Amino acid sequence: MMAEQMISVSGVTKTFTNNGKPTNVLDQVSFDMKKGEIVTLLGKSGCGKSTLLHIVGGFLKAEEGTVYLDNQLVQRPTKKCVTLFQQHNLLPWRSVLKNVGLGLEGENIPEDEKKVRVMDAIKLVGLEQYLHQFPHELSGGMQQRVAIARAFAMQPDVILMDEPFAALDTFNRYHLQDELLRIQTQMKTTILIVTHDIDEAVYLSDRVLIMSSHPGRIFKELEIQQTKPRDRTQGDFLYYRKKILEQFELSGTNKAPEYMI
Amino acid sequence: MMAEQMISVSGVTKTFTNNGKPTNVLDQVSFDMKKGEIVTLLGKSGCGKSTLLHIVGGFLKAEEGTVYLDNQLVQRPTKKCVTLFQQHNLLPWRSVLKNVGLGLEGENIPEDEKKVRVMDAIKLVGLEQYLHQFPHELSGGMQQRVAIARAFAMQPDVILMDEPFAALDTFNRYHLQDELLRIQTQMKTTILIVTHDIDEAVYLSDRVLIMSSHPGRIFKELEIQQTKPRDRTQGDFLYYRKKILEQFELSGTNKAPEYMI
Amino acid sequence: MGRRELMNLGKKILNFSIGMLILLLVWQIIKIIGDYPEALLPSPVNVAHTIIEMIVDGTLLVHLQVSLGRFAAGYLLAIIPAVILGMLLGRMPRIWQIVDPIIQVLRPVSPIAWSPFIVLWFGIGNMPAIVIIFIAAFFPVLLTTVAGVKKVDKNYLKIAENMEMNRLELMVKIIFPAAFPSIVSGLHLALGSAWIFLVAGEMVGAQSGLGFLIVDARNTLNLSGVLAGIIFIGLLGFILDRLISLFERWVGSHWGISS
Amino acid sequence: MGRRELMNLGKKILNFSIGMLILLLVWQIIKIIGDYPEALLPSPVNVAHTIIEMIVDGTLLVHLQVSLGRFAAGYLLAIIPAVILGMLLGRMPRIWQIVDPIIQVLRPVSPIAWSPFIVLWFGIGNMPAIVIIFIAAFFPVLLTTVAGVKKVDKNYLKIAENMEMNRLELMVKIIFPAAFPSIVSGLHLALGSAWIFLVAGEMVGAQSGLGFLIVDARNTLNLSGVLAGIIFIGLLGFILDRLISLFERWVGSHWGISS
Amino acid sequence: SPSKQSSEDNPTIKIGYLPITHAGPLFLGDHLHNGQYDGYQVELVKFGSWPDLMDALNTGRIDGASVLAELAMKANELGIDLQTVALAHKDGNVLISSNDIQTTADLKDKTYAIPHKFSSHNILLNEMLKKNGMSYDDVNVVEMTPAEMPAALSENRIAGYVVAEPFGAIAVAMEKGKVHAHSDEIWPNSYCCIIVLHTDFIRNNKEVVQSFVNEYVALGKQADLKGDEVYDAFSKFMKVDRAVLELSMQWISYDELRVDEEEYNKLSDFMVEMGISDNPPTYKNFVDNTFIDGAS
Ligand SMILES: Nc1ncnc2c1ncn2[C@@H]1O[C@H](COP(=O)(O)OP(=O)(O)OP(=O)(O)O)[C@@H](O)[C@H]1O
Ligand SMILES: Nc1ncnc2c1ncn2[C@@H]1O[C@H](COP(=O)(O)OP(=O)(O)OP(=O)(O)O)[C@@H](O)[C@H]1O
Ligand SMILES: [Mg+2]
Ligand SMILES: [Mg+2]
Repeated sequence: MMAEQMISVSGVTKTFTNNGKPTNVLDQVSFDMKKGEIVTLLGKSGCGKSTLLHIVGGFLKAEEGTVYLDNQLVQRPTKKCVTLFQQHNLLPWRSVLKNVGLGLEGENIPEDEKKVRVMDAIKLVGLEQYLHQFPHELSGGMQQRVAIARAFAMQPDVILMDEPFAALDTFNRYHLQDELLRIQTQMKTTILIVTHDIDEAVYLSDRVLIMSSHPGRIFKELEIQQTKPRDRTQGDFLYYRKKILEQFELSGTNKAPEYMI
Repeated sequence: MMAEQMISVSGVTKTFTNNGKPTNVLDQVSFDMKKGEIVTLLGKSGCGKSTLLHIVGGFLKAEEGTVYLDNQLVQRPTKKCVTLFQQHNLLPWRSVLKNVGLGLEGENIPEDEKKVRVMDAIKLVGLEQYLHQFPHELSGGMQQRVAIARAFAMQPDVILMDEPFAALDTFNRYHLQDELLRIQTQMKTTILIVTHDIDEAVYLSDRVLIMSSHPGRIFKELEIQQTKPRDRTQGDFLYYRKKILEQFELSGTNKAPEYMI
Repeated sequence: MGRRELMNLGKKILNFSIGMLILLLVWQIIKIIGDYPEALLPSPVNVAHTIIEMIVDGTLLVHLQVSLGRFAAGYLLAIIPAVILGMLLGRMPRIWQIVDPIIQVLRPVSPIAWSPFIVLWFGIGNMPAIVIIFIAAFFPVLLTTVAGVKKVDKNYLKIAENMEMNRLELMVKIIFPAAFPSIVSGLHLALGSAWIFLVAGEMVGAQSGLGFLIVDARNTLNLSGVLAGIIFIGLLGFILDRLISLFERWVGSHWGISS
Repeated sequence: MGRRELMNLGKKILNFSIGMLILLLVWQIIKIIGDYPEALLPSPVNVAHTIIEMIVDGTLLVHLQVSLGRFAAGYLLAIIPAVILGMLLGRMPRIWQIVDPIIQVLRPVSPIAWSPFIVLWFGIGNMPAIVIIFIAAFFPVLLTTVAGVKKVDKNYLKIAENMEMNRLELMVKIIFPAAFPSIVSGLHLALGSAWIFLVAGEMVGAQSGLGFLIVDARNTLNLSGVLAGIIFIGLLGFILDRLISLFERWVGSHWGISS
Repeated sequence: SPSKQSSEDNPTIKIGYLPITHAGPLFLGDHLHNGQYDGYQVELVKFGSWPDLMDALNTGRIDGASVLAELAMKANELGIDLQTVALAHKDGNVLISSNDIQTTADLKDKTYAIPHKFSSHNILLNEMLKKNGMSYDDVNVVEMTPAEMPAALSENRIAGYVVAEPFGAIAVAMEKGKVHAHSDEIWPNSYCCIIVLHTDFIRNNKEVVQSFVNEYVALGKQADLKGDEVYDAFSKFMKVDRAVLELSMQWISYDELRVDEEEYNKLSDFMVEMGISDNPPTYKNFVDNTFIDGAS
């Protein structure tokens, strides 16, 4: 059992101080992820999803609690766990090829193999026609593909994604969700996705962690037992959707006044 | 019948020239809207939705075709038809109160009545606590509410909305969609909404106009016969959803390669 | 002022003091290593004496007032027409296309080079300094105002159209406030360059002011006077810069622009 | 170059020509209305004669070369350390907090005010001009580089952490390219102010150069020479500005920054 | 002061000057009379450099000046209507060299500083070189702000300089340089600075100009005595040690301020010879001795 555990978060607590007022953003958050699992963190804007992801990735220190990655305490970011941020994932001054290759530049592997790995990753997301394009010459969807390719090129144990498809239009989003599932089936990477989109959570994940706000807690865990690929227009899908919506109404935060940014 | 017609678009064609290459963005688009109707224009990113909305609003001239608003040829924007743009709808240097009041400043009505109308609109969207806040002090959802309040304060015949809730998280989006329906039921304003979100189209509109891309055309018209308020988790909802998705697959553009921005 | 801000201010003052101390130290070290006589590089102590003397006998106050008066006059005379003209030219791209090269050709010329003509048209005394400060302040404000007006978000203009605003309303309610952050950053820029040219301005036929103080001290080989003048110009420039920075930050926070 | 760009260039040249024509006209009108003698305000025709003479006898070319050489030296000597120092200081907020006030106090002091010390340390000839250009160029580049480094998107730094980059890699692969657009805009700014101080630089003990040309013409009461010098400085400044603007635009388009 | 009120409507003569010993009588007058004279006032206007002064003079912003003769002549040649009413002083210039320069021949290929091309200093340098069988091109002549000359000499940037006083004396007092030659060894009774007034001003204020010249001559005689009041006056205008001033004062004289035709023509010839003027104004056109002749 323990060997299968990829990520283990326990008792993570985080407080931010804004204008002198401390706010408890994360309160005693704990969860585990098995190897090869896709888990989504679902919650409203400002509930602390990104903060939690940053702590898992090693970018932020929690005040309390620990994060283990493959049974090793996470203290700083490593190449074993690649994070895709909410925005600005690509270096705008590098072409697609060089962006995808970034993670391998420091690696101690032969140049030829690097090239092969980079090209494989680019083919995986179907961008072999755009090798020498720069990010700003690509559409939003293509940019996200480049970021995904870069993550997979590094062959990490875990990929953390922060609302990876939120900025795309519905159709592009559907498309990329399908791609991600296809690639993950092939590569078996463990993926933690942050989202506020219920459909996305249901469509992509093996397990959904529903977060409540103020303070951020894992309110409910939901296993999605449908097989993949799933049908967005089918009854089962609707069932989970409804269940999650109910959970949010239960969590009570739906009726709370909107907080200010 | 003709008296009931609020908007009448016929044969609108528009071509943009990018880097010397002309692209036909809109091709012979025609549709009508009855008074008090909510219609959504549903289409992928770049299919010409915003362009069409700008032409209806009088901000852009079409090369061919005409737009009639309440039986009058639209030649420039007027207060009778208020447009909410995709972004930057609020003047950042004005408080909530002054942003909402903007449209009434030139009006020839007593100051008292202006105040009442502004306050009514602000109450309608539930922001009476934030009168003196500035836009950047509000969350994204609250900002959109201010924009909606401004539009309704002007008591226009028509409101045009360009992806009004696209930047919000799912929960905020749901919330504001409900609000919009509530207000519209009360005010009976004719509303044309541009969106790429199928759920939004099904949830809000009396009629969905599905657009295809390159060139932008109205590919299919779909009447939603469910009564409002609708249940997002119900079977009927799913039926329309499925139908629209099928339409998009039929339109063939789903499989087309992504274009560049 | 909250406690945090007070602490912040305290920290800034500390940093400033450390910075100045380092500067003094470097100066003293150069003096010792180079073994320069007082007539070539005065020591900090002597310059301090000179400064105290100038403060006590009131010369400093007189020259300071004169300089600040000229500076205020030149700066205000420059920025008001520059902002108004910039708002108009920013909305008239055709005319701007012709005016722009004229400005771009005039701008690289140092105000000092114009001095024969400045004396011809404006005489001696206060006016040349005011004119040179005017020249130094006018162009940055004009250019940033035009740039600011040009990059006003198209949506704001559309909102104005939608509200059926007339031209004056458009200018007052939309263009000016939307371009305001740009204008303020232009004012900041202009303040800096105008202050730098204060010395140059007061070199041309002026009989008073901080710039004159420096030139006169130099002519009388009183290098400790030159350094005293430099120190005053530097400190005053620093203070003016901080004041307008505060204003700029206030505008930024008010407009929701994160610095 | 495409046809569109060619047309664009043609239009720019036309606008420039119209602008210059207006300038000449205004000059001639002032001359006629003010009824100034040649010794006080030379006419455009006479200045044109002077210019042609200077071109024909080669003096212009000589001075031009000298000035451009000094300018290039001062500018390059300034920007290279300024960029490197700026990158380092931008990553060391503690130290920057102390260095910043030092710079803010030194910056408002006109390079001209330092001239007695510049002569003391750098003598006469090329060096004072180079030093003054250096001073004028150094601060803008340093400040914009530091600002650029500070506002590098935090995500880029996180990407670097994620890739386990070392400090050098971080600087070379992330900080420098991310701050590059800021740095280039600093280079642009610095070019402008350095060029303005060319005249001042060549006033201090130089025996050649465009600045000297102006100063010498003024010394010998040859105002048509002064105007000829002003015209050259203006035109050259304009050309330099356009060149770096082109570079800046190229960087902007390459980095996906819409102007 | 009480005298000020009564003199409110009196005409004012604005005289430009540079803070050098060559304008000594003006300083003395200011010290003794505070600019108030019987029937007129003198307002002294200080300038930082000769070109600044000339800009103001040429454009009529000042009525007259104590200025380099060559510069005034050049301005006249260019059409600025000026007249000389007196010499400002006589002699008073020294050629300074660094301590390791022994003979004029040592100056070959060295850098030598002058304040201005249109100056007697430039002529003095040329004459000195000529006397020693050298030509002007044998040294590298540079124009420099007087204030920077002592520093440049002490840092060995230049081998020497010739300029208005007290800048020469400073280097000597600092022991950074020495007197290489006195002006009277090279060009006896050399003219340097003169008092010029706008012709219009003279025409419209004949009496005032007469009294002004009278006063200037008298002040010159007093200044030539080099008493304590002279040093008091000078120290108001030039912030240098008394020792330096005393040294400077040994070399200058303020009596006999009438412009002599023979000397003037000599100066004029020098200018033509050096190529700094093609067509200098004639003695008759440029010098108006009626006032100084009326003064004695
Ligand atoms: N560096 C920080 N300093 C202070 N407060 C912060 C910081 N980062 C986040 N916060 C606050 O912590 C809370 C949670 O932020 P977080 O970004 O984790 O939310 P989120 O769930 O990712 O929201 P979204 O869906 O909008 O991205 C918010 O209230 C935010 O304002
Ligand atoms: N002003 C313009 N000049 C040139 N091309 C334009 C202009 N505006 C839009 N286009 C092009 O026209 C097409 C349609 O643009 P439009 O903004 O109407 O699309 P959209 O459906 O609103 O897309 P989105 O969902 O991304 O907002 C796009 O290909 C766009 O690049
Ligand atoms: Mg987030
Ligand atoms: Mg759009």
